[in-house]
Amino acid sequence: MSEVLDEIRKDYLFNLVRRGKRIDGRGFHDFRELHIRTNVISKAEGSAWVELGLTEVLVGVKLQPGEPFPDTPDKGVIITNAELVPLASPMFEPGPPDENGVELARVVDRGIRESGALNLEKLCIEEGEKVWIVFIDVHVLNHEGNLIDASALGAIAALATTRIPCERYGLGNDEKLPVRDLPVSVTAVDIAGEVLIDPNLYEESAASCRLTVISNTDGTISAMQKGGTGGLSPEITKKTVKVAVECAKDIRENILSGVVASLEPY
Amino acid sequence: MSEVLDEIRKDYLFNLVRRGKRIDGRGFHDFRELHIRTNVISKAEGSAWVELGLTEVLVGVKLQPGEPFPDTPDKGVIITNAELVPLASPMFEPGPPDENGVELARVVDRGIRESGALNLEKLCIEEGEKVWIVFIDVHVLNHEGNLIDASALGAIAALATTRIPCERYGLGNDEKLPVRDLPVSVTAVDIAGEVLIDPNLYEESAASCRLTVISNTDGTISAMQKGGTGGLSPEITKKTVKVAVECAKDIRENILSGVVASLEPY
Amino acid sequence: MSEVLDEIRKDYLFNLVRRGKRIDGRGFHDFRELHIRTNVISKAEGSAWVELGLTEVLVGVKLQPGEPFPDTPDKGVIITNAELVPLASPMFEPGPPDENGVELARVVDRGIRESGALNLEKLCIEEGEKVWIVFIDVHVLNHEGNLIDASALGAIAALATTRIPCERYGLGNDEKLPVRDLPVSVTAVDIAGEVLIDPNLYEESAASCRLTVISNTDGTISAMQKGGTGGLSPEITKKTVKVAVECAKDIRENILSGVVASLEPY
Amino acid sequence: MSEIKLIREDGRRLDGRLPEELRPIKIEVGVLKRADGSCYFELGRNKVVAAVYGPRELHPRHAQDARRAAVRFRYNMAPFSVEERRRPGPDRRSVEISKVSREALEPVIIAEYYPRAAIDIFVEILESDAGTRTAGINAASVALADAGIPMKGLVSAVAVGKVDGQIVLDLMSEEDQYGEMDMPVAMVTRTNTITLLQMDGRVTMEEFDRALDLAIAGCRRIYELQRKALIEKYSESRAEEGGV
Amino acid sequence: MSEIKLIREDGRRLDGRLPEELRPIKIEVGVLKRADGSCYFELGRNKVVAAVYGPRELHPRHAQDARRAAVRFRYNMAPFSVEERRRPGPDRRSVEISKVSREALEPVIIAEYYPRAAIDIFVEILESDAGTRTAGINAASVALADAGIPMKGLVSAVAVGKVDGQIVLDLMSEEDQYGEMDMPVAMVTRTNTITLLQMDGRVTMEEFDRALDLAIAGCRRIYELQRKALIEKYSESRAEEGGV
Amino acid sequence: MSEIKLIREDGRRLDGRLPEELRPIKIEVGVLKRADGSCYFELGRNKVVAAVYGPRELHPRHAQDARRAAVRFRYNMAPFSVEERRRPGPDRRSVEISKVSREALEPVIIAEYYPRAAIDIFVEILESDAGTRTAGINAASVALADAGIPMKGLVSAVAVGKVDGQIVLDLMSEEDQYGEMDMPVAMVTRTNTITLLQMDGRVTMEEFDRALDLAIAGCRRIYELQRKALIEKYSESRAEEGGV
Repeated sequence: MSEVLDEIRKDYLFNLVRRGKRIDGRGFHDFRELHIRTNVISKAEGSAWVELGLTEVLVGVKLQPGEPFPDTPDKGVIITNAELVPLASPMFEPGPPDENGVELARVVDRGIRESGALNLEKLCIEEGEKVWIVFIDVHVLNHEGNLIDASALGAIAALATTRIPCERYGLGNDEKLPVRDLPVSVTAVDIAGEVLIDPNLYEESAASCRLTVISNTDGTISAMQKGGTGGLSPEITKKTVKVAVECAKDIRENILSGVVASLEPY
Repeated sequence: MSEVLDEIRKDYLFNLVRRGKRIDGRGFHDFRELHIRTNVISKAEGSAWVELGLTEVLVGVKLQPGEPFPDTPDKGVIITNAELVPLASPMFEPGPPDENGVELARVVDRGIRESGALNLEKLCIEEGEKVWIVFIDVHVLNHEGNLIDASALGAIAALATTRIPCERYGLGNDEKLPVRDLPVSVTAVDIAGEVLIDPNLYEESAASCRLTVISNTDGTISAMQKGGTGGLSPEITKKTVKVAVECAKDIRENILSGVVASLEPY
Repeated sequence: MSEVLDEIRKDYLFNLVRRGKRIDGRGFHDFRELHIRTNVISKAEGSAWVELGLTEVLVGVKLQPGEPFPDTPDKGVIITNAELVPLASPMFEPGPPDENGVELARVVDRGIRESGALNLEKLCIEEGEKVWIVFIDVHVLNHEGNLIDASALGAIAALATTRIPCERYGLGNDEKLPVRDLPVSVTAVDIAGEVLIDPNLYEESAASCRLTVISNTDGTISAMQKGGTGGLSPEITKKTVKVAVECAKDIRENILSGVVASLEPY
Repeated sequence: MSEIKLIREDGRRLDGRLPEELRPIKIEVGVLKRADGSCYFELGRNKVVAAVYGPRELHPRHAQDARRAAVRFRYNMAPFSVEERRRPGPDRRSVEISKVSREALEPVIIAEYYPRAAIDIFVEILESDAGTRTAGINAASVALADAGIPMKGLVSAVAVGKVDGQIVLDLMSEEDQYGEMDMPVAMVTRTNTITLLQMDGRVTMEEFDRALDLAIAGCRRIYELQRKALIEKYSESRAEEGGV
Repeated sequence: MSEIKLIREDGRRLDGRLPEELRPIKIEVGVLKRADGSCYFELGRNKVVAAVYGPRELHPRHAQDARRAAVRFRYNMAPFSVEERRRPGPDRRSVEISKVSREALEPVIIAEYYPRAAIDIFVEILESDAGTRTAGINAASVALADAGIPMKGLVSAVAVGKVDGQIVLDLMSEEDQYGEMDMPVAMVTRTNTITLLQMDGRVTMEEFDRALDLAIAGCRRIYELQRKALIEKYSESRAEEGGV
Repeated sequence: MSEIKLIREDGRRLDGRLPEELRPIKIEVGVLKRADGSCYFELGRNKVVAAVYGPRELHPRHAQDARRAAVRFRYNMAPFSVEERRRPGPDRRSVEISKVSREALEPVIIAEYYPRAAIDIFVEILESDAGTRTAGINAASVALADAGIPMKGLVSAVAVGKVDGQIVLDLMSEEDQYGEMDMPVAMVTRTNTITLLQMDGRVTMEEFDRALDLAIAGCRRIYELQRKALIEKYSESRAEEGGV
């Protein structure tokens, strides 16, 4: 890799930011253009194809009956997996998920799980014996930065449009998956002391670290993750949280609400 | 590897073929000398040691009771595996089967399975609960070309001489495995427009592709596989099929019949 | 690695031995200073932290109910594992146990198993259904030579101070693990025709092979293992066995007896 | 012969197709921006996407071939692409498909132009409904062209089969499952060369000959669609470049 | 909110601690002789040991970075460190912890001094009782100093949480399991920089701010203990060297 | 002591052998044409085949030893070689056997002649009936000679054991399973050196001494058979070369 070019590009980005600009013309707290199409895979119980700028992620949800965990005999199970398939970027290699794939899956998983978005009690079929296993599979198709937000948005959009395949397993009529909140993941980087939301690939590479904040309809936060080899001041951290919660509200109301018909009461 | 030598050898082979000859003096449609010894491994329920020219393959068959597949609750299960152990060739490496080992196992498997040679209904012990699992293990000992035919011949010879170990599992007296056909795999390469049957290692390396045709007693075909980085014309393909069915008949009548006592009625 | 330095160091060691000395001043048949602390890990049912000179090994014992082996339906199961974690030596690499880790685990296992130290019949909960699975996990912390003896000592010390967690599994009151012998592993190297007990890392590297002898309270031997790329004369072999049994007696009486309160009758 | 009727009384198949009819096909070129070339391909309900990277550096070095680029092919099914959720990672089926698919494409790739390099082809099956390996080869062939890899021709692929005793083109899921024979074929139309041929089932020699002829005809039709998609893309981009 | 009461009527926690109190901490420097640096760290019942090797040669060569040393971090739990025996080898949790822990330490390591080299940090969890990742980072930070790796400051880490509606410092096992929020934080006290921040649970923005402030205060206290342990070790060794 | 009687009233064993008698042995040299050296070895019902490749290039390069050839040994059981079908691939037992077998052969291999190279020894167990590791070492030793690898002597191996209180040579399956002790030994007869020694069971020191002496005597007898097989092969080939 050309490290000289890297440096030049980085300086350019920093100088832009100091003049109040981003490389693609967005405001500091703007997301790239965001499109979400749901029910794109008919073999999946739920699916969402997310385009976030040039980043593309396909999330599929599959359900099948299985055993509950011993310590939660009356609750459904969420299993989240992310594949950074080599089709999506020259940096990805074939093989089992590396630390980046594992982190992506676990952050998406925590956002769904900790928000309580999915009513797991309603996914119990027979206490201690049989519950619905919800597989959330993140399939990255084109990596142009900020995979976490694209994947997390895909996950909640897919879940909120998932039907439980009761009929296939002789368990009555198909039902809507009981989703009762729309957690939204918002990731930012700190460049030149500014909080830049939804970094693209260039910004992601130039910044030394990122912070992801996943927040809910009521403004509470249910998951956070700092990534990258740099550090953040307490002030920037707190500021990022505030901006992220605002942005999440915006996306929830302007994008997700158009995709998701209705939610369960909490 | 010496690529110059490779080229010279290849030219030599092509010139030979143009003059109607093969490097080891065989006719275009002749197999190498073929010996099959069965019941060579007393710990196995069936076994066959195949020598095809210098190529040597040992196939063992083991049976044990196990669960049927959910969609075929009244049928036995065939599991075919091939190990290209590094003892057999300087090109083989230790480790789990690579694509060549996987392809070998799957072609051998399809030949047995699709021909209906094995009466799987008769391998049901208790519907939905317990059936015989038939393990076909191909162990290559010396690779001098055309492993597919040697392995497939070993598999059917071993199966046709296999006893079901009913006694060991308290299921009555041992029985003959219900084999009702003798599919024969015949592989050919196209060199200089001629169909060369049973290529040895030199011919295999010189040819850009091979075609395997597995055919049955009634002359029908039950499996085919093209391999290699080249292509075949439709004419050569059709011709190969015809020659392969003829050769299969010959081997079935002159070699396999001497090894296998009798078949089940179809 | 500096092979010249290796040679010089080796010569030095050999010359020392010829003058009746060892590099750290010990007698030929002396162990390094040995400390064993038990019950150091409260989450484990048994544990022992062994310091043998600078070599440090932590052994933990965990018990849980599980299925017996089909051929021993009324006996508990021992599973021994050793991790040569990269923290312990610059020579160790992350990943599943390599041949050294496997050998270590298996020799420790054989010493326990073959000596009959553990009364496996008493670990049966319900014949054919449920028995105690005894996990012995060897965790090497600092490798300064003779891991086998340190690990084997840790294993027997941990086992002899292990409680069966009956209460946690609703199987009555916790009990002492039925240990009825104290097998002691003693490893020696042959340097310049002398039997050197408990080789440190330098001696281990300089010697071409080692011999481990595990012996019991009654003076019988229950496991042996030669390791390394060299050979031993029959005379040295027999002499080593004799010395090892003596040393084992000494360690059993002077070290282990202080750690272990009492044994089951055999 | 299966108990399920796969050909209706009017001679049409369960989805209304005639025996020699293909399912609807949709081809989009250049859909993924990171890849050097890419293609989205739909065949009935099958949805596949292919990406090509390369020629690029090949690691590890000792795997490099001084005479030509190494062509690598990875066929991978998304976990949600099938009825029963699939565990991620390669299985024996996908290893075999990757091998034969690569061997279906290698005959047209002029790998000698790029010694020591790698040409990587990745096919992701997003939804599966019988025919994914041929759909993947079709997509990969277009993606190779989109990546500017020098080729002797496009590779086109389709499966033929035998259902209710009849030879039919482009098996759908039920026909694959209950039919008597399945035979995926790939062809280079320009050179009339077969580069993939697999079969399982049970057919006579005569049936095989007819099936092969039908497959070749099917590949030709797909070839025309591949060409059309590429021409459209190129004229589009030329228009874009020239325009404004 | 959980049904189990985690804060007693007297305002103390199940183990008698005040909300802003740390568990007992024990730090020993240089405990493992093979490693270039090492540290044994106890936090309540958590027992962890960290070792540092390097700068040393990095294999394979193509993984070397011409500009700086590669920092590698491996978090590993001993099979007997937890209630239910753990299968050896990495799982997804330990892979993520290894990543975020490395990223918590990299900001202080001056890796540019050792181009092409590797700095390896190994953390073994010998006994676990909530807080192993922060204990591991604390141990690793001291072990790096003990190994003489040039650093911009020590990294100190602690978790904060919310239990029975209250923000508390340094969660123990029951609080982690039944509490409403868990947030591990690592800081470089010298530069006031946060280098690890993870959270799961459910809190308002105001609660988050308070929790972060408490974490920072906790890290400062741990930093003092780390410094003290290192100073003691150095004066000891200086005494040893100078003495006799 | 086991309940099953392993020594009959006439002092003979279950298969009619005397305590110090070997099972029938069959040795064939040079059976596999691709390998540089090979040997088929039968010991009673045990059937093993060994192949040697090398000296040959060793990959990866950083594994090369500038002073000597690396000797590698792989012991592998065919899935059908045992009563219960064995899953392919190495398990812990075969990893240990591969290690001790390699260490049994390394003392005689003059690896210094081939710095940086690899000498690969592969042993396949085709049928197993107690004694496969010693059979494998015997086969490998002959295969090394057949490959022309310079050696200081042949390695010969056999197990001894204690059954019904008696020390016996060359344990068969039932004796291995129900006996009181099993001790595989390998020797270089020419130099009177023990290169493999493992034991499990329970014996006194005196019994051990006797067992070792018996093993040495057994190895000597096997050594004679190995020599004979090699001499026959060489005279044959010389005859072939000189003949006609």
